[in-house]
Amino acid sequence: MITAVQKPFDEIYEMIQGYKKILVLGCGTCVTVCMAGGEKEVGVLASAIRLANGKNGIEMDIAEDTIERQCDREFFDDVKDKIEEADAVLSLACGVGVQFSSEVFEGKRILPGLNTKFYGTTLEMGVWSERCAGCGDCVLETFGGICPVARCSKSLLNGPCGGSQDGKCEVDPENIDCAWQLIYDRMKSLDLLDRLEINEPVKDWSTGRDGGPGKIIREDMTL
Amino acid sequence: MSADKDKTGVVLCNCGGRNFKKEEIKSLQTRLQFSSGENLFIQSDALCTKEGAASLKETMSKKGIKKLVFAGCTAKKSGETASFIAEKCRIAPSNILEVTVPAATPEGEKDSPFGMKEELIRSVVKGINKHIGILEGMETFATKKVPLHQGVLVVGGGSAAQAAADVLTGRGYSPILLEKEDELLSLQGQVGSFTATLSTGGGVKQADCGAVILASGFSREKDAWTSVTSRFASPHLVPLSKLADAAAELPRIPSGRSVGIVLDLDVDEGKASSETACRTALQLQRQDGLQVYLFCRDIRVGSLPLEELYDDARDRGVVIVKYENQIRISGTNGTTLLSCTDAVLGNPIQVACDLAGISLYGVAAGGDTRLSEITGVDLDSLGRLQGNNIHLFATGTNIPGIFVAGGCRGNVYPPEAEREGRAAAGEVDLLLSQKELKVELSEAKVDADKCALCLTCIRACPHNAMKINREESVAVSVPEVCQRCGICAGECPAKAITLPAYTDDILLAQLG
Amino acid sequence: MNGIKSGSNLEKVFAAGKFAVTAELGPPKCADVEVIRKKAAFLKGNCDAVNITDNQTAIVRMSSIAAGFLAMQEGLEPVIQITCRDRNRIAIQSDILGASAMGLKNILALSGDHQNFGNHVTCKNVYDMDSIQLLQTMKTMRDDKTFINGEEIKNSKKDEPVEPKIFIGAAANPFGDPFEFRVIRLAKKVKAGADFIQTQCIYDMERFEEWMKQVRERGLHKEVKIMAGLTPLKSVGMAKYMRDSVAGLSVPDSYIQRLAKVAEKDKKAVAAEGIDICVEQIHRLMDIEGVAGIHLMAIEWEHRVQEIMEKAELLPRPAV
Amino acid sequence: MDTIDKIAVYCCENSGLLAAGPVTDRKILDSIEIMKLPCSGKTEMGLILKTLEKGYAGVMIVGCPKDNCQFIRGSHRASKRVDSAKEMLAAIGLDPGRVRMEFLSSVDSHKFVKAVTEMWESLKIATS
Repeated sequence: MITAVQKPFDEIYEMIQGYKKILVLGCGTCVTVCMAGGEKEVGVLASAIRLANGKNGIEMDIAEDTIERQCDREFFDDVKDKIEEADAVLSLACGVGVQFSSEVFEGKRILPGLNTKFYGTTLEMGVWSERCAGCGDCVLETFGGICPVARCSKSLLNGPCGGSQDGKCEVDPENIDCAWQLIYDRMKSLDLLDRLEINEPVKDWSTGRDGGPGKIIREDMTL
Repeated sequence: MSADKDKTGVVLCNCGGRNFKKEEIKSLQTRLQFSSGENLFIQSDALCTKEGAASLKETMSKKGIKKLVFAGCTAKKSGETASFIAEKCRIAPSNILEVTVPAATPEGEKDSPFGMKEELIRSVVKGINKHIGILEGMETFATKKVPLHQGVLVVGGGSAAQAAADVLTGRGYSPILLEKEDELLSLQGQVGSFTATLSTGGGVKQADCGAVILASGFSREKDAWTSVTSRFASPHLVPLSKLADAAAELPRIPSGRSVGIVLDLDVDEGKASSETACRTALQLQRQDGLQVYLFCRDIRVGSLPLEELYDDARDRGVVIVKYENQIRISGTNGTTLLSCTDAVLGNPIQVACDLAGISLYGVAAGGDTRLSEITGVDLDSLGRLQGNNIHLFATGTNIPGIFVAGGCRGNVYPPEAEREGRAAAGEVDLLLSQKELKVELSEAKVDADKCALCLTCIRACPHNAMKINREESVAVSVPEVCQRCGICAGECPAKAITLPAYTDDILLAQLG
Repeated sequence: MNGIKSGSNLEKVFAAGKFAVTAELGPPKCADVEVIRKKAAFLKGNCDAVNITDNQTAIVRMSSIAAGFLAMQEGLEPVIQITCRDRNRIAIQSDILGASAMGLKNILALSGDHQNFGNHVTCKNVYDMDSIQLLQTMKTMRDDKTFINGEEIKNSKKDEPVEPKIFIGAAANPFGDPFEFRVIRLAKKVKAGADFIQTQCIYDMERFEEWMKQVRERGLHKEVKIMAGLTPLKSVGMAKYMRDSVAGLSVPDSYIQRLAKVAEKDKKAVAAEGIDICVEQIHRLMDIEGVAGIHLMAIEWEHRVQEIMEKAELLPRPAV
Repeated sequence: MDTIDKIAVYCCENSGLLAAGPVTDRKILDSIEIMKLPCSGKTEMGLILKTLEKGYAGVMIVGCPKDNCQFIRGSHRASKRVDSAKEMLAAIGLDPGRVRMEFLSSVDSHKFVKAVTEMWESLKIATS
């Protein structure tokens, strides 16, 4: 899923100044799962804004709602009126949702309440970890199912740098596992170590972000 | 979830006219607030009697009352009369709320024991009105009956397991005793209807049961020993269980040999350790030329045979050292040095031994993670089954229908382990002899439209009550497992979960 | 391995079968040529080539190619370090052509320290390729006269194109984890085109010898010139820092005790003791089969290099 | 925003509510609004903030002692929610002391009174 974290309250609060009617709009999919922008967070943030307004003597009308996904047009139908009534929408969706909201409601100010982080997994309750960099040319077969592009701090494709120590990455030994230690251990357990002796050529990055903004067109699926 | 239209009533227990005076009742009556329907005000005598309850039941059905505020009576323990009324009048327990009316008159004025001052009346009215509000916002709960399978699975081959099985057999159950060479592979279902997958001598099979007793003994020996050897470099250490054999191998020298026994290395141990230590010490001390030093933070001899054993050991010359905090163990080629601070005298003590035996029960080490993962039963900080929580003692667990006894929960003293086995069997009997569980359908409810199946509730529930409904792709709470704590509702990031008796609407309405 | 690839002094020292010595020169954090001149003066004549670091520890300094060119003017032979952190394959290949055109003959490929350690932690890193791919790139440019995309190196006129003639270096860390991968990684670097290897600084001689044993088992010492990295210990504090705070470095307690013992008597004598340790290490390294030279990383201690080399009896440097 | 000169005390019915039961001090009772929760783990940050929005002077959550929660980890969860609420209040520029967590057993009536008294004192200092 796409993971995100809420922006600091100060930043959000500054962003919404000057508007009289704000809709805090949550997203019910990825950012609900990673506890950043679901209905609960919408309620908390709306309350916090109201409390701040009370303290600062600011008049502002705060509405709340959450839709299934902010990355699909159809889900906006239920909140169309609310969005149109609002001066600005504080979207608690990932960057995709915020932009797509802007596209659906041209001329409406859509403000981001979250910082979108990465494609990741829930390791345990409250802990999320990056797994994929969306490079557009999956190399997991080569590396025993562990992606060096996403999980090595330097995206090295030919083995660990000198900063791998006790299975940890020197960039942040507390929190980052050395991807190459993981790859080595996995390939060893799969009895595939000889595969790691092959020199990987330079990667074609054009399939991902470096090839320009991505677009997929499935001719067989287009109407 | 919107509240239904069932009427809410108020009943004052007047205990044969002793609680309220006429004018007080009148005063109360006029001040009660009902948002809809006719004002319902019922007073009744002696509600904790069968007759009182029966008459209340009749009035309620006549007036169509399904939810009740009960006020009065400080005579009984809080909630006792309410649950009696709930049972007799067939009200779901969540649908009856109690308001205590404290004694208003100072003690000594016996003639008017409950004469109420205006201030008190106000507070009682406020309490009753608040509870009317809560009940009017609450749905009326139905109940369902869940049959309890009469099978019992007892995991373990030791004395605790055997004791449990014996008790169960004696009470007419046919427990499945899963002994050492057998294995519990998985446990599905919930209290009343577990399905266990077992690997036995006869292959893999499935067994249904209504309850489970985990009495699998002490499983951390290997981990504990690894922990000891990784911490202390001395070559002359053995687990306490192997000390006698190892001491016998020591070549005798004229100046004599000394042997150390260490208890309570990380945590204080129980009677089983005391017994083993004293017995081993006594045995070794009797051997020619062996001097035994027994190190412990505290020795537990709270039973006559243990007391005698301890006295015997001391009489024979075993030196017992009570130490404070941590004991340090270091070693050279020839000896093991045991150093500590004497708990009584406060001075440092150092004893050089030829050999030392470490009791592994007091060593913090990896626990029975496999059984914990299969059953969902929490481990405590030492890796023992059963979380470290007073509400679970002695034999309960965080999973309804699963009980623990003996070594796996840390008690390895045979007489006590057996006692726990019997107690766990008693708990199982108490549960299963009901034949069916009456379950109020007030469990946590999941709004399927909102649920993102993020699994937060499943991870957060302490009782494993939340499951995945795979057909509908939604989380769901199992009513007979759900303890109505609302932790899931507190955690759900989609606000898809509500605890029907405590919805946000109900809570916020009380705030005014 | 018979034909000369770059004609660099370092290459020739190896070709002559001599025990090679390289030192290190960190470019200044400013545009002052004098800094380079001063450091160069200390190193001149005391080693066969000098590494010019490339924004080491991700701290902005004068570019390694520019500093290397200046050092060359002072009479040193530079080994230009290029990291993969700051440049993509276009910039790197362009720099290789440029460096070669300026007469710089040795280039050493590195992954590069992560920017997290430096003074621009908020920057975006590149890592378009890794150090092994960079080695391959250099080898392809030199030996096949093609760029990494397969295109030939061409001269726009009808003249014969001039490919970069470089002696290709790589780094190796015998102390990183996973230890078993370290030799695999060396083998990959050799396969990719490394002509010589400089290792991370060595204090744990036993572990280094173990690594060298693995290197010899694969016959890698015959395919590549391995230079053992050394950093003299200046003080007890530095030794402890290296032991405790630098990932992958284990400084034996015996060294720290030796320095501490001297420090008790005379603080000023600690440096000399550090140099003695370093010299002992050099002698021990020279006895290890497959060690073809040393790489002396005397951090901000360029002025003591001559003393170390004298004590190690490695002067004068061979004229080849 | 209307202000209510009361602390809303959300009580776990297994501990806090029983601790509050025998309290007869009218001054204390009139200064709080006792709310029953099945477990302090039911506490949501949203509920805490909404309570403050209603104008309450403060919110107190009373749960079982941390390691002896009736529902195993309810008190732990509640204490995290309370910490988050405090952080949020600080970010807003409000007194984080307006939210407080207490871990009480069912017999801790005197501690209940003490906690309420202390909270009022700290609220008064913060606003003075």
